[in-house]
Amino acid sequence: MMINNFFILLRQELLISAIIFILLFIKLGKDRSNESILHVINLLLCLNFAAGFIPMLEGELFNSMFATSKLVVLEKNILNLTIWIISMQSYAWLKTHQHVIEFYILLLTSLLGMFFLISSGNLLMFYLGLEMSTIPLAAAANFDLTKRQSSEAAFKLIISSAFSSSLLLLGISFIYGSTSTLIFSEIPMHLIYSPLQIFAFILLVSGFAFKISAVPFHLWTADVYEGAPVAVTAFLSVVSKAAVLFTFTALLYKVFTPMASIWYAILILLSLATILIGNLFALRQDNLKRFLAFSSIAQLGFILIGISGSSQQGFSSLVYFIIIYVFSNLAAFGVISLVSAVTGKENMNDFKGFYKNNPILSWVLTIALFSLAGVPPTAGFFGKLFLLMAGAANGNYWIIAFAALNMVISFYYYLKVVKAIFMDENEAPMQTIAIPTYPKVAMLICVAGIILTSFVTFIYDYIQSLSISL
Amino acid sequence: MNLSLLILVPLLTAVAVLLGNGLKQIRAIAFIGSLVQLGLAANLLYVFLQSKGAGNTAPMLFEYNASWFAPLHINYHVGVDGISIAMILLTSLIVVAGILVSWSMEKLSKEYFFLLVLLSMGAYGFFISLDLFTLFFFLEIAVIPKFLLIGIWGSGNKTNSAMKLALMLMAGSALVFVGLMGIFYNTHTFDIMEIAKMQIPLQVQLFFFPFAFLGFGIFAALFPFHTWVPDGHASAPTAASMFLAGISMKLGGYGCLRVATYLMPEAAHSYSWIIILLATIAIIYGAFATMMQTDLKYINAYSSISHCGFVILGIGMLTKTSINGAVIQMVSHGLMTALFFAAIGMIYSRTHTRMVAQLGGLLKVMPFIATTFVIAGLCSLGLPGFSGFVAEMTVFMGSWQNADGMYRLATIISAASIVVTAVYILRATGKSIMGPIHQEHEVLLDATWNEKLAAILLITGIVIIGMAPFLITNLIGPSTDNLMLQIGKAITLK
Amino acid sequence: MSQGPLIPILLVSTGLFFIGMYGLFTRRNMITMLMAIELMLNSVNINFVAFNKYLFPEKLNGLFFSLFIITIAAAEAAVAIAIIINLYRSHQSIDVDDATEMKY
Amino acid sequence: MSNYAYVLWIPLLPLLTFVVLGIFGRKYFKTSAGIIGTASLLAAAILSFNTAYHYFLVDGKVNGVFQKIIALQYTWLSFSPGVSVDMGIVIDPISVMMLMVVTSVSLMVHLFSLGYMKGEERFATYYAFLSLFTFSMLGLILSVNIFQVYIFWELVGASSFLLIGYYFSKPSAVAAAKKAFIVTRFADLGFLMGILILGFYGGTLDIGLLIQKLTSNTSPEFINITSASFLGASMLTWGLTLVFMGGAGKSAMFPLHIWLPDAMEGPTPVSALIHAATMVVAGVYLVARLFPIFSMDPTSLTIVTYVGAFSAFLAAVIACTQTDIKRVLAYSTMSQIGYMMFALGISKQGGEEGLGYMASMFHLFTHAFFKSLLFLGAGAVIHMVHSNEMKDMGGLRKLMPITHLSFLIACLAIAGIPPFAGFFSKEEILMAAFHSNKIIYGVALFTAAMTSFYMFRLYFSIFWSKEAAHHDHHHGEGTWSMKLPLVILSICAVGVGMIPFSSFVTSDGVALETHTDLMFSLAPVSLTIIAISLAAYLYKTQNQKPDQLATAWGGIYKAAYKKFYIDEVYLFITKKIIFPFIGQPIAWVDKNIVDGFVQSSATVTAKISSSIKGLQSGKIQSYTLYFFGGIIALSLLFIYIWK
Repeated sequence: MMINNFFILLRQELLISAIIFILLFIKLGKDRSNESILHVINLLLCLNFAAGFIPMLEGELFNSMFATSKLVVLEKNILNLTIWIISMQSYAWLKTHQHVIEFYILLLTSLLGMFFLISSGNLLMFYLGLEMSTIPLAAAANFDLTKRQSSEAAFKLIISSAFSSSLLLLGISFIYGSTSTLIFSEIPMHLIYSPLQIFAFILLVSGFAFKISAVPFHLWTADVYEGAPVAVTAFLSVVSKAAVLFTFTALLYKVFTPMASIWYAILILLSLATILIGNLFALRQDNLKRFLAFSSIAQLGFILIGISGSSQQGFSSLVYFIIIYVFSNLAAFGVISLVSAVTGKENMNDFKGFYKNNPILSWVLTIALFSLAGVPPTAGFFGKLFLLMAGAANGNYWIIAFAALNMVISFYYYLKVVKAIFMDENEAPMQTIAIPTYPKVAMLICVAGIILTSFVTFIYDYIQSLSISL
Repeated sequence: MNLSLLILVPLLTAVAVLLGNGLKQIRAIAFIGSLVQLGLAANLLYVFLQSKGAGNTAPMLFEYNASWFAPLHINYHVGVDGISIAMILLTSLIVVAGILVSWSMEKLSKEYFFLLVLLSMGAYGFFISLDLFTLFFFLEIAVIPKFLLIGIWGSGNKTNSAMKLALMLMAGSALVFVGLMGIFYNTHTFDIMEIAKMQIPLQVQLFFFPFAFLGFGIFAALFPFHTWVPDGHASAPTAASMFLAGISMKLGGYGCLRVATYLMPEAAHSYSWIIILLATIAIIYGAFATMMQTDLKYINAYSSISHCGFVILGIGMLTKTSINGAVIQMVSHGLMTALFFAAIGMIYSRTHTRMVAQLGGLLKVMPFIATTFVIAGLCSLGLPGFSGFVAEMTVFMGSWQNADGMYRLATIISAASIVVTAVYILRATGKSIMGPIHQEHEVLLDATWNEKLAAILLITGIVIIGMAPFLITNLIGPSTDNLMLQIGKAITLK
Repeated sequence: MSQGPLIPILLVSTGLFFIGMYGLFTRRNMITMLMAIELMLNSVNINFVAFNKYLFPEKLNGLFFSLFIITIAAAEAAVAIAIIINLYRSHQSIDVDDATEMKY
Repeated sequence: MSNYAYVLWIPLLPLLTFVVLGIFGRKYFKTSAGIIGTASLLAAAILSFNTAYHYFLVDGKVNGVFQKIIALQYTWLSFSPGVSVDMGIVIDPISVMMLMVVTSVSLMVHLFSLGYMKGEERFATYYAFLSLFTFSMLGLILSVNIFQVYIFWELVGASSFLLIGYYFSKPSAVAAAKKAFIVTRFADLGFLMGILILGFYGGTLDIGLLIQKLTSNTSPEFINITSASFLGASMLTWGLTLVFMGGAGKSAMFPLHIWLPDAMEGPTPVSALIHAATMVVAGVYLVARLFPIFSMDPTSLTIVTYVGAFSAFLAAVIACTQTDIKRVLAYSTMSQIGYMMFALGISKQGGEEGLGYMASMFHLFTHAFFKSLLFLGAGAVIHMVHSNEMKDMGGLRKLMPITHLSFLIACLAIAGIPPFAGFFSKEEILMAAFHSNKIIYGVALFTAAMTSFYMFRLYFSIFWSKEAAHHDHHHGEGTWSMKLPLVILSICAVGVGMIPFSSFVTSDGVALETHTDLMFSLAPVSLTIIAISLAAYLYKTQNQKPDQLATAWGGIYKAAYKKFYIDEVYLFITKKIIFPFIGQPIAWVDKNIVDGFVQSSATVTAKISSSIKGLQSGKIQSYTLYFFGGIIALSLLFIYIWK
């Protein structure tokens, strides 16, 4: 009983590890062309994503170290989809790269870590998942082995993440010391407003804030995003952020309920700072990856507002927004990675008059940006507004007003890109870029997601029904 | 009749436009689509009047209500009353005319027509929505196309104007959103009709009314948030200016009426003096600012500020007549200003200048266009027989019924603007249409069939309202009565 | 059970932690920064062990946790050093101030 | 009582003509437009005379009182219960009288224009505009509703704008048209305000009801409107005075008269129609229409009186000095209208007291004929000489005998020599003035003398004076279509005075017994004769006397010649005050402050963002430092401050 239960509940994790092993074996065998390898990998990832739809039961393992539920499964599926899209998008870049398999192994390992992170029921498991998801990423960030910036980014990532995790650990140790337990379900009953616990909690929060890059713990983000290969940047900005957010929210709602008044205030403060700083920095960026880094920081501010709202609606709007955010952000990164893989250009000025030769890419990028900006009919509109609605539930309308007005600022810089693409004159616009099949499929999925998510209403209803169980 | 067609048809048209290729095909598709819309609107009017005639006194007709995001109480709820039908007719007319005047749009014609149609879809959706969220959704849909239309096909300092317009409108909708949130969390529904039945606490209203009203006010060029109007209109391509002034600015007025005033009447009543103050300033200030302009498009844009002031004034006065007037003024100004921009566009496309000083005596070489221009001008200065007169007089009458001394003063000042209007309209006409002609303009040709058709369409609308205003008052009268029930409650409450 | 020496031990660990942090902030050499981080991690280890021994001796959560920390610290160090080496290849230096290309 | 609904056709016919000619004229009726217009107007004229016949002679009178018949009425635009704009047709003495005047004069002008405007490029457009004007004027006359009056009032103004600006490529014409429209628009603003006030307190816009409600001392409306006061004057006074302001604008009363002389830029027949006979008397008609209400409020009536009298006098003085014949005529028009105005002003409602009212209407009636005759004559002269200036004329009596004769008749008529039409009407006015107000009487008398002086100055310097400078007489005196109207109108100018006007048109519809008493008419007539002979002495033959006289009068002459600098004052106010001190500042504010705020908000944001860029220093250690700082801040906040 225990055994097959084990196999069922851990199915997604096992699948990922299986893929990793397959890759290792491929590596052991005689070396094949990148194309064939990529075909196999994309197929595997697609299957992995498809497998996620097979219904599975809820339950706990390793005396509540590992817990899974429908919601967790959904979250993991979202991540599966994401990694599949990313891998398809980075086709153009990986085709010529000499360490394809290693790259995938790193990414998948980190994904595995995230899975454990999401379904962790114990601070120890949580810590393990966190580190397991971070360390490989640092290595992956360095994957443009010859580029100075790439290794600088990797260095910044590893150092700052190590620093943050040490602070996180300090927090955990204090919690352990003051509550005698590491198990999530037991912590709440030991929580009292003792300064030590508050301090520990703040340390914990800072650890999360670092991962999801909330101001003032965000400073690594831009540099790493800029330096790392686009695929890794996409992974950082979408997958790891999503995973950590899921965990963070679950932790806040389930474990730290007694401290609600405090974390509520903290979230508000962080979100205000994050939105403002993120916008102000995004305003003046020229490198598109860096620009997207700051824009994603600003996005995070909205997410925090959403989380700060009433629990159930907050959580569902979060998950909903993440789905949309995945599509929108990946669509943008897809175009940029393709362009930078082919031409090596990542600057806004290079995109002037982009529409002339690349109408399709331009539209994809535009739609993605509009979705990020939250303009109807793209789904981003709904995602963002639902977050704000969730935040408004507590009646703090001034913050909503602040956020809404900041949307205008963010609007400005998104439109700046659109302006560059469509309106600015450029005597030497970028040449026409051929779109390989895999990226094409990826973009198709993303655009379809952006357009349709809001009109296929059962998605939201489903999330809502799940998050009730929270 | 199924109202969703009003959204569906533009949508399909847009898709068809994307599929079509070659200017000829695309414009044909767009034109047919717009004609179908016009037909729908006409049919809507017909069935509406029929069922009204049959004694149907429901506040909203042809309602359709489907759940969209059930957990958030967001529904797709549509329905029309006289006011929205007037707006829909206006929209459909202007859409047809707009597509006609951009008949020979060579540059990126596919995208151009696509965006035009998308814009019209937003307008239709906005006017038929009875669910605040849906309404807001369509309101914002209508913003982006404007940005692209101005930025890509515009003239002059286009990108800056486009950016300014988009950002200011976005700021407006941000304010609106806050207002909606306030309404939602105090009534737990987005349904306008539901909310109208409920009683939002006065404190809440007082807090959120400014958000909603200012938000929509920015769309309606409320002073001092009007600065997007001149640049936006001036830089936009002809059809875009027509849509912008003819349709989009009406979104604001309609929102002020339907959402802010209708749902929060007490607040509207207690804030009315501010509204009226701003409106009066807008009217007289806009008029004088217009007097100083030298670019035809700027002249019309500033005069739009002044004219839309009448809409706000009518709403702020909160009497049945004045609100009637506000609605009529919306329709009238829509048609009139669209006609004006069309004429200016025709002139510009021939003379390649919009500077009054560089024009003259056009009546000699292009009598049709010149006549169109003069008619638009006369309508704008409120000559009887044209819609402008009816609208303005109704507003004055209604405002005058508001016996408070300050309001009287406001009315008088606003009425005084008709003199200033006469001054700037006649200056523009006298310099550009009359007077000696520049010899390089001697060879220019008169309007082509499509331009003529567009102009005639709009003129017909203007003249019908101007000659037989009872038609439109009968159409919107019952609906304004409904509004007044709500507002009357509020005023008696105080 | 007595928690007599707990406070002094915690003081020590805290001291260790901040020494590590100070090192991280001030040192220019990347390897040294890495070592500083190791210091911080180890101070946390001390915390865990001490809590476990003096507060909740009946279970071994703390001990296990510290074991895991050690392992992961090792992994972290491995990757970090690999990165630093790679960085040295491109920068010809492991001075942290040379790795400030991307800013603003 | 027969049904007068067919009267609807009288305005409708010109409207149809306008629509047809306006839309298809340029293409299809380039030459036949004139015939069409004239024909339809002829029909209208016949109809209106038929109406007059029926009303005055057959069945208008019910036991000795002319009834006010509402022939037609339907709601056009309803504002609120009770208050609505109705379109309708009222048949009462003055409206029928005006019907006759307008249609016949308009018909004459149509006829005259056939020859005068021949070969014009926009011939059809011209006739379209003429018909439009006629339609609007007729609509104005027949209004049952004060707002209907306003509507047609505006339309009349617009069509006058179009006609004045007919020669649109002539800047002066365009300027004149603009001036006319804007000045009258300004006056109309007052009219509108007046309507709003009266409508609000009267609770209706229907003229009949309004009169009914506001003329009984006991009705609540009347008590409200008289008790409510603003700046010391009762609302009734305000309302009426503002309405009169509108009238003054259209009728070119001082100080709103400045547009009339310039309006002469239009084609001369147009001046004959609009700026002599019909539109300019609309103001008088308006006051007459609301006279019962006016009669309830002495203050406003006094205003009417003095404005009228002063305008009459001022215009006469200016007319003596002008050299452009059309301008002379224009000022004489203004002066005559002043006559009518103060006649109304000094009148009372009903009975013997209502003499002034009747006299004023009578003068309006007669004046229409001889003044249009004068203009048409002048038109014929200008058509021949191709100039408006007296100095280019002289000795034309041989060249154009018919014109000469008709012009002479007209001059005698306006001068008030019996038995010409002007004599009778002017006589009544003077009589009324004499009985009510001696000062006014004096002014009127003096003005009458001056009138005859400048009219004959005009007459002599056109037809006598120097020998005929030999112009090209290619088309002699013009076609029959130009001569015929002159003849007809001269007959009228002689004849219409004989009509027992007082038995038809009076303030209360009851016939009024009037008697011309020789003793009384001795003074004015003798004065007139003296004036005429003076004019003859000065201008009959070419000589230096006028110039000497002019120099002798010096300043006054110059001032009068410069129209007392009133135009300059207006120019100063608009160009030197409104534009630079209101317009430009507002434009500046809008550009730099309102819009500047928007722009600067963007730049400020950009500045902030660039000023904080140091945060992202690229140094990993400072990042970690900020990180730690964040933790410290939060901890302090939540452990010590928050609690």
